[in-house]
Amino acid sequence: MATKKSRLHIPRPTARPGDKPDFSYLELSAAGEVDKPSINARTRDIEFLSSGLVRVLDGEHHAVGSWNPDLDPAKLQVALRWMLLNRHFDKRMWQIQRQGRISFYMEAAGEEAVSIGAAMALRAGDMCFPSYRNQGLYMFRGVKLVDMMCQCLSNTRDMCKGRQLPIMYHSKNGNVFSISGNLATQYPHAVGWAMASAIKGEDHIAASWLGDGSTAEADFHHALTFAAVYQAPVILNVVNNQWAISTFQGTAGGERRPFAARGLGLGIPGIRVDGNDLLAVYAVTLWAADRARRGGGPTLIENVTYRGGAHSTSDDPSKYRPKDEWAAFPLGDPIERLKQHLIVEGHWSEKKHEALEEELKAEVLAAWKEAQQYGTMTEGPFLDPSTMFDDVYAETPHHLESQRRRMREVESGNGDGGTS
Amino acid sequence: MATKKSRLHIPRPTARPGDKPDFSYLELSAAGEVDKPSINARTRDIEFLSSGLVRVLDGEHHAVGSWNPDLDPAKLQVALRWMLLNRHFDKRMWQIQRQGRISFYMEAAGEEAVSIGAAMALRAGDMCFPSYRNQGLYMFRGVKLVDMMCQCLSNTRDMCKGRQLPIMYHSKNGNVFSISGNLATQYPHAVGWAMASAIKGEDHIAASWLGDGSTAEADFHHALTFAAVYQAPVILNVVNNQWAISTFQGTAGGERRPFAARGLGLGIPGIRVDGNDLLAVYAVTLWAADRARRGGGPTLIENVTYRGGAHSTSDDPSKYRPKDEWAAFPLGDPIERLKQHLIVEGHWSEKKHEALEEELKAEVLAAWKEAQQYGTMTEGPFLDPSTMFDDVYAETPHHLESQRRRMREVESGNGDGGTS
Amino acid sequence: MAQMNMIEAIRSALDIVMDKDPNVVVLGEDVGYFGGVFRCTDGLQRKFGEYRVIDAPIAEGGIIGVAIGMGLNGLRPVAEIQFADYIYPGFDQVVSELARIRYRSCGEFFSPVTIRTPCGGGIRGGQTHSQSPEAIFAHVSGIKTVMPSNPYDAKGLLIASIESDDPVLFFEPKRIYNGPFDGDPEKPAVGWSSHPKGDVPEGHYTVPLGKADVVREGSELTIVTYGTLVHVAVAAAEATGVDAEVVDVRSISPLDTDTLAESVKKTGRCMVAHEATRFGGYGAELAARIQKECFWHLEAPIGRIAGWDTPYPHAFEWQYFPGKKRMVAGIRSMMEIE
Amino acid sequence: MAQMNMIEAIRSALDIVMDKDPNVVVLGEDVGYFGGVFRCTDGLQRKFGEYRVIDAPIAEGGIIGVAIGMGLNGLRPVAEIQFADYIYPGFDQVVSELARIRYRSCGEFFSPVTIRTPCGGGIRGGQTHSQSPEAIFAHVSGIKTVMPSNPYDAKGLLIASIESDDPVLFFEPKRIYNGPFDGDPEKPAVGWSSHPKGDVPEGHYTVPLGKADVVREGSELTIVTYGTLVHVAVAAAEATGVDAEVVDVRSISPLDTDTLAESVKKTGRCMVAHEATRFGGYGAELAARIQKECFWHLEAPIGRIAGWDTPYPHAFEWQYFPGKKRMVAGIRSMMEIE
Ligand SMILES: Cc1ncc(C[n+]2csc(CCOP(=O)(O)OP(=O)(O)O)c2C)c(N)n1
Ligand SMILES: Cc1ncc(C[n+]2csc(CCOP(=O)(O)OP(=O)(O)O)c2C)c(N)n1
Ligand SMILES: [Mg+2]
Ligand SMILES: [Mg+2]
Repeated sequence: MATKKSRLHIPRPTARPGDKPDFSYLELSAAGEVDKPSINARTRDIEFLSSGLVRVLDGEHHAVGSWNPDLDPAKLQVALRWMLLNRHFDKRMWQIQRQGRISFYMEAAGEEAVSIGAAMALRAGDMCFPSYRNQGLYMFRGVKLVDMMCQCLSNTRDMCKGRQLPIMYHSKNGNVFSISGNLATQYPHAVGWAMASAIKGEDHIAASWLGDGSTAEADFHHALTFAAVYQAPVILNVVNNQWAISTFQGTAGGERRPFAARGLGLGIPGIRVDGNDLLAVYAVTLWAADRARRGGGPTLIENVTYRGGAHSTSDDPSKYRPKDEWAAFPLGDPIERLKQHLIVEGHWSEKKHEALEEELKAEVLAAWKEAQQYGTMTEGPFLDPSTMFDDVYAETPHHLESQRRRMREVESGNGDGGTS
Repeated sequence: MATKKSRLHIPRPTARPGDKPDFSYLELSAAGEVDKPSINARTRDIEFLSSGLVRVLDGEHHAVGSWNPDLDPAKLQVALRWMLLNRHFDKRMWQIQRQGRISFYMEAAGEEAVSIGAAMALRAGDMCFPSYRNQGLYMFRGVKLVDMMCQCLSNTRDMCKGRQLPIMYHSKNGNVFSISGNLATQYPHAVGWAMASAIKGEDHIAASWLGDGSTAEADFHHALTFAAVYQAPVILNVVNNQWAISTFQGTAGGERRPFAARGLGLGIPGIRVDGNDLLAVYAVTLWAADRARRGGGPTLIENVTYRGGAHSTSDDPSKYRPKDEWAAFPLGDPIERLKQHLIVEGHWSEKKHEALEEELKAEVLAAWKEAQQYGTMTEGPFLDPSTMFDDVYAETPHHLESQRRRMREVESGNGDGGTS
Repeated sequence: MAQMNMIEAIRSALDIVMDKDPNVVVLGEDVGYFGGVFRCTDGLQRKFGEYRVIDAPIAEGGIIGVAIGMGLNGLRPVAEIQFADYIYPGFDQVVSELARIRYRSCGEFFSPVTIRTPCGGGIRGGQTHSQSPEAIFAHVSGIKTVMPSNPYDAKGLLIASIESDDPVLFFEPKRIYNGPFDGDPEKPAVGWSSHPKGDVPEGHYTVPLGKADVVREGSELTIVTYGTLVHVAVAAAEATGVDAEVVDVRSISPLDTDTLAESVKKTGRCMVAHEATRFGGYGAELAARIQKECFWHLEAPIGRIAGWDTPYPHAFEWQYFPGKKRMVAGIRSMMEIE
Repeated sequence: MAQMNMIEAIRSALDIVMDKDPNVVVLGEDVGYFGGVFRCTDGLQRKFGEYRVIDAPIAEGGIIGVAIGMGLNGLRPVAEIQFADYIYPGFDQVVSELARIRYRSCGEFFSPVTIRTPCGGGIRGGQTHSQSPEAIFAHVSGIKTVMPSNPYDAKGLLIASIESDDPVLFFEPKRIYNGPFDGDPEKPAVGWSSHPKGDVPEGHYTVPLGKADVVREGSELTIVTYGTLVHVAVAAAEATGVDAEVVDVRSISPLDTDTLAESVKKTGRCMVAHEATRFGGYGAELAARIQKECFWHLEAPIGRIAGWDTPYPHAFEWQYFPGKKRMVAGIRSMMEIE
């Protein structure tokens, strides 16, 4: 280096279209290799959690090591079911978008364990602040498929009353916040929510998720700072699926240290977890939740995973990454891995799996049929557009009532077009 | 912790007015204790620099250890002179503000080594992006005292033509950027400037400074992220003077890990330095500058110091911290320490020091006398207010020329008051 | 009734609402132990504790973002931004989140945050302690924007803002914290005790959001303004002898168009005044709306008097500020139009 | 001359300026290897290298802040913000820095950054891919704000913006990237090849900042608008048979008041139209200014047609968007006023 001159470093992914996928940059640990510390451990003594990779499922599909949550097989079957449902829901919705029957969609293919594993470890009273790839959270927390579909259709049963792009769900009952189009904004909300919980003396915690790319946004920093300062009972998840849109995780600063290490400088412990290992995601979330609930403060969890699909239906990933990258991803497919685990442990079979897949496909299809009854993009019943003036404020003010009237006039071919 | 419930942690300084100052929270190293690594060292191998405290001057005022820059005594005398000038300039300007002859002032008392030590280690072609407490940089880089005073007076020689609050200097010739009223905004500028330098293949680097409190701002995060991603040749200084306004460094997240550790999660090496030890500040800056110039990328330097004075002339620190806290600060006064060092090494004396102080006071006074000739707040000559329409754009557009005319009419008692 | 300046009125509002509703929390830079750089929260932390009056890190985006999260969990946060000039780092959280949450979730989620922030010049603060950015918030649907011109309104409007389930941007014209200011910097400062609106009830009351106030009746010209300039307008009206009606907008958004239109229909002339930069300022909305509503009654074009279209220049504050001199000249010239 | 759509015109502008001036650099999210989500920078990285076309982290505040620093060091950065809706996290760097550096340093320092960003709706993008925030930038002195309505202007204005030593906010109405749009969503899409302004010189030329353009001459009514709505206005004028003059503002700030005033003085009637929310929108400035300049010529109040004062609702885009139906009704009603 001594004779080198300063030059701009340009982060480049290891492989672009036409190249052989290359995940050599990913530092892996063996299953069971990373120790599980007590939730009372001092942050400085558990820095190793941010560089290792917490994994429970080993190459032979056994659950090993101190992080093994020893979950009941029945529970794991339920987890598998949720992940599969997430997968099939996405597949169907993707298809539906491709047929032009919804305007937009985003799938979570390959990342299902991130949502489902965490959802299983949290309590119903804990509040989730998801990103747009956490649809699994809504499902797990009781939002019906048909309601999610109706949202995507902007039909008469749409929870968003036609106001939002598809996939921007919300669930007050399920304690899952409303998806925002602006990246990372939900992170400080989670911290504030958690602070309020602590202020009120309640023991609910909050959890949030954002992508590797989104860590560059200001709100990531705000959330970490406030969480550290007030020791807010919050779990901050980074979902490192290796890609933002066309830029890889190195463009967000992931080349030198894992995202899990981002909070260390503030004293926030970080855990790097195999995001495709449902058992591991469950175990680290539970650990962080216990710690938060007992006054231990925030934890940053980096879920190492891979975005199996396109960024969204507007995206064509073959333009910027090798087509076969997902297949080469060393952490595999979370669904396949849990399935194999259950099979080797004798709690599942290919046959049962196939049956389940058929069942879920049917469930999704039935939901889709039902959803369309509430209206599609082209066929009624349609939502009344004049509802667009509701909920701007708690009570609709005069000027919006007047605009509503004038919009109705326009629709009926009268009036002045809303000139004012 | 096991039975504790989640509660909000409220950071509290160790002492408030009436309490005995208590700096037990400050982790100190002995002079010479922290090793100086090669600039080619890998970031992960030099994490110790972010938790230790690089110090050169020991309790007996000797320069010791591997960081000792072995500076020529003549150079150190010059350094002492600059720091003293900074101190006396501030004292006079403070007084002047108290007499109501300028509207506002901010002093750097106790932090002079931060600016002067760094300025000595940088090259003239390197660009500085200071905070409002780095007036030492402007002095060192050739801005005349009289020009700084004229800025504070908003008089006919004011470099800011009356547009800016006192102390918001700039110096194109000296390569010191214009001070902003908005905290932290200069940090990404420094990174961008440094990136441009690398893009152009030049070996100038950039350096910036901000306060402990300001690290909470988004721009701190932006700067670190971009600096890490592109390995920009930049030195990012945090001046941890223990206090923002009424809040202490813990409110900015400094309770658990030093600010020097904030970049580690991005792979940016951090150095925690005794900010009141000019030799140490010089040495770490030179190390970081060499590293940046040779392609090693950014360094985050935490200067541990103490804000000896009030936040600004609008502030009364006795409301929120013990009056005698500065005196109890374990890292002392940077001027006193360098002076003693030179004395014990036989290159200085109390007498010389006194003479120098008298000389500098006289220099400041003479500058003040001269400055007033260009106008004061109450006595002319005055700046022409109609220059306020200049420099909004490269060329003054029509509407501003028209406003200028109408403002002149108002001044002369004519026109419509600028009604439009 | 008590004599209060605007700082005391604001503090009293906070005190009362916090007493009444344990969910009200205050957060911001220096608001806790110290009581705020303008002292608006002085004593509140001692009274309500560190969980309810919270010293925040210096990150306006973080303060607003975290306040939103608190509001989502049932609290009623009042966030202080130390100077309106420093609200920009939090702009995204205001526009993309605070203003949108109720709408996008169809009312399932909402966060009733009130953001208080001192605005305006006239205190020799230079360009980064003097701005009046109300126009950019007025343009954002889903939030309400308020600016009081006196202690009575300040307290009543602030209580109404905090108690409202809508997010409110509450701008406090710092030039008149301690007393009304008629726009003539040469005159000695006066306190609120000499002003009728310095009489402030000690207890709970509200001034409704969305209502303007006719602070001076007149028949020849309507001056529509708000904040500090209300006092300048009144003084200028008096100085000219023109029988001007002065309307204090108070509620920037939603706007009380009826009160404005009624006045201008009566007087036939209208001058709009504010401290912020004119181009694209809030005065444009006022003028655009009034010309539409009152077109057939207008005897002269609506005039705007505002800050010049430059940054706020420190030393030329009184040339920049639309003070008494400019207002008087403006009124006279408007009355000459036939 | 070549046929170009607006994306190609923008790309051509960048290509030419980068060829001419080695200091021009492009940065933004996905602009490099991929060429931008709207393809505006496609091929530029391959041609000019990774040092001049830079994929940035997802941090709009960082992109703008860093671009400013590059500009201070002699580069001429063109920053892309992926959607105008995402510019808010960078708002502080625009208002407090980019717009102020020249002023506060009396011209010693300046940073000639151009910020390009796609704005507007009509592409089913929902509320966070549809906003038109030009009004809030118009209000900020020290920056220039531009919005072209066709490929010819887009290229000429973009070259002028990049070559200008002033910072420019360059809004690209994404609805008309691929073809003009007359505001009737039922009609099949048309490309720019059928439009005269789709003829674009291949080489270097500029369209001056600060100049409006009369795109349709008429004598009975002036429609003042910009961006996508220029085409809606022309179509609506044609549909009504009203002899309307359509003025394309192009330069939001500084505004070419003369061209506007001249037209309205001639026609006596004026309608202002934009896509953004009406309240506090840029149309308010246009209306306020025009009523002042043309008061004695106005035969009817100036009308504003704009997006309703709500967030942009995904499914009701065509009820929200001030399309042909609304514009036609507006023109008719304005012509009825006597
Ligand atoms: C503030 C903001 N900037 C930019 C965008 C556009 N955008 C949407 S998703 C995305 C990539 C995000 O990547 P990452 O955070 O890694 O999440 P992932 O999609 O991989 O789950 C971008 C740039 C946005 N929605 N919001
Ligand atoms: C964006 C912004 N927010 C708030 C302020 C008000 N303010 C000025 S200085 C200051 C404290 C800064 O503390 P620190 O960063 O530690 O710097 P120090 O004064 O100690 O050098 C505050 C809150 C500001 N100038 N800009
Ligand atoms: Mg990602
Ligand atoms: Mg400090």
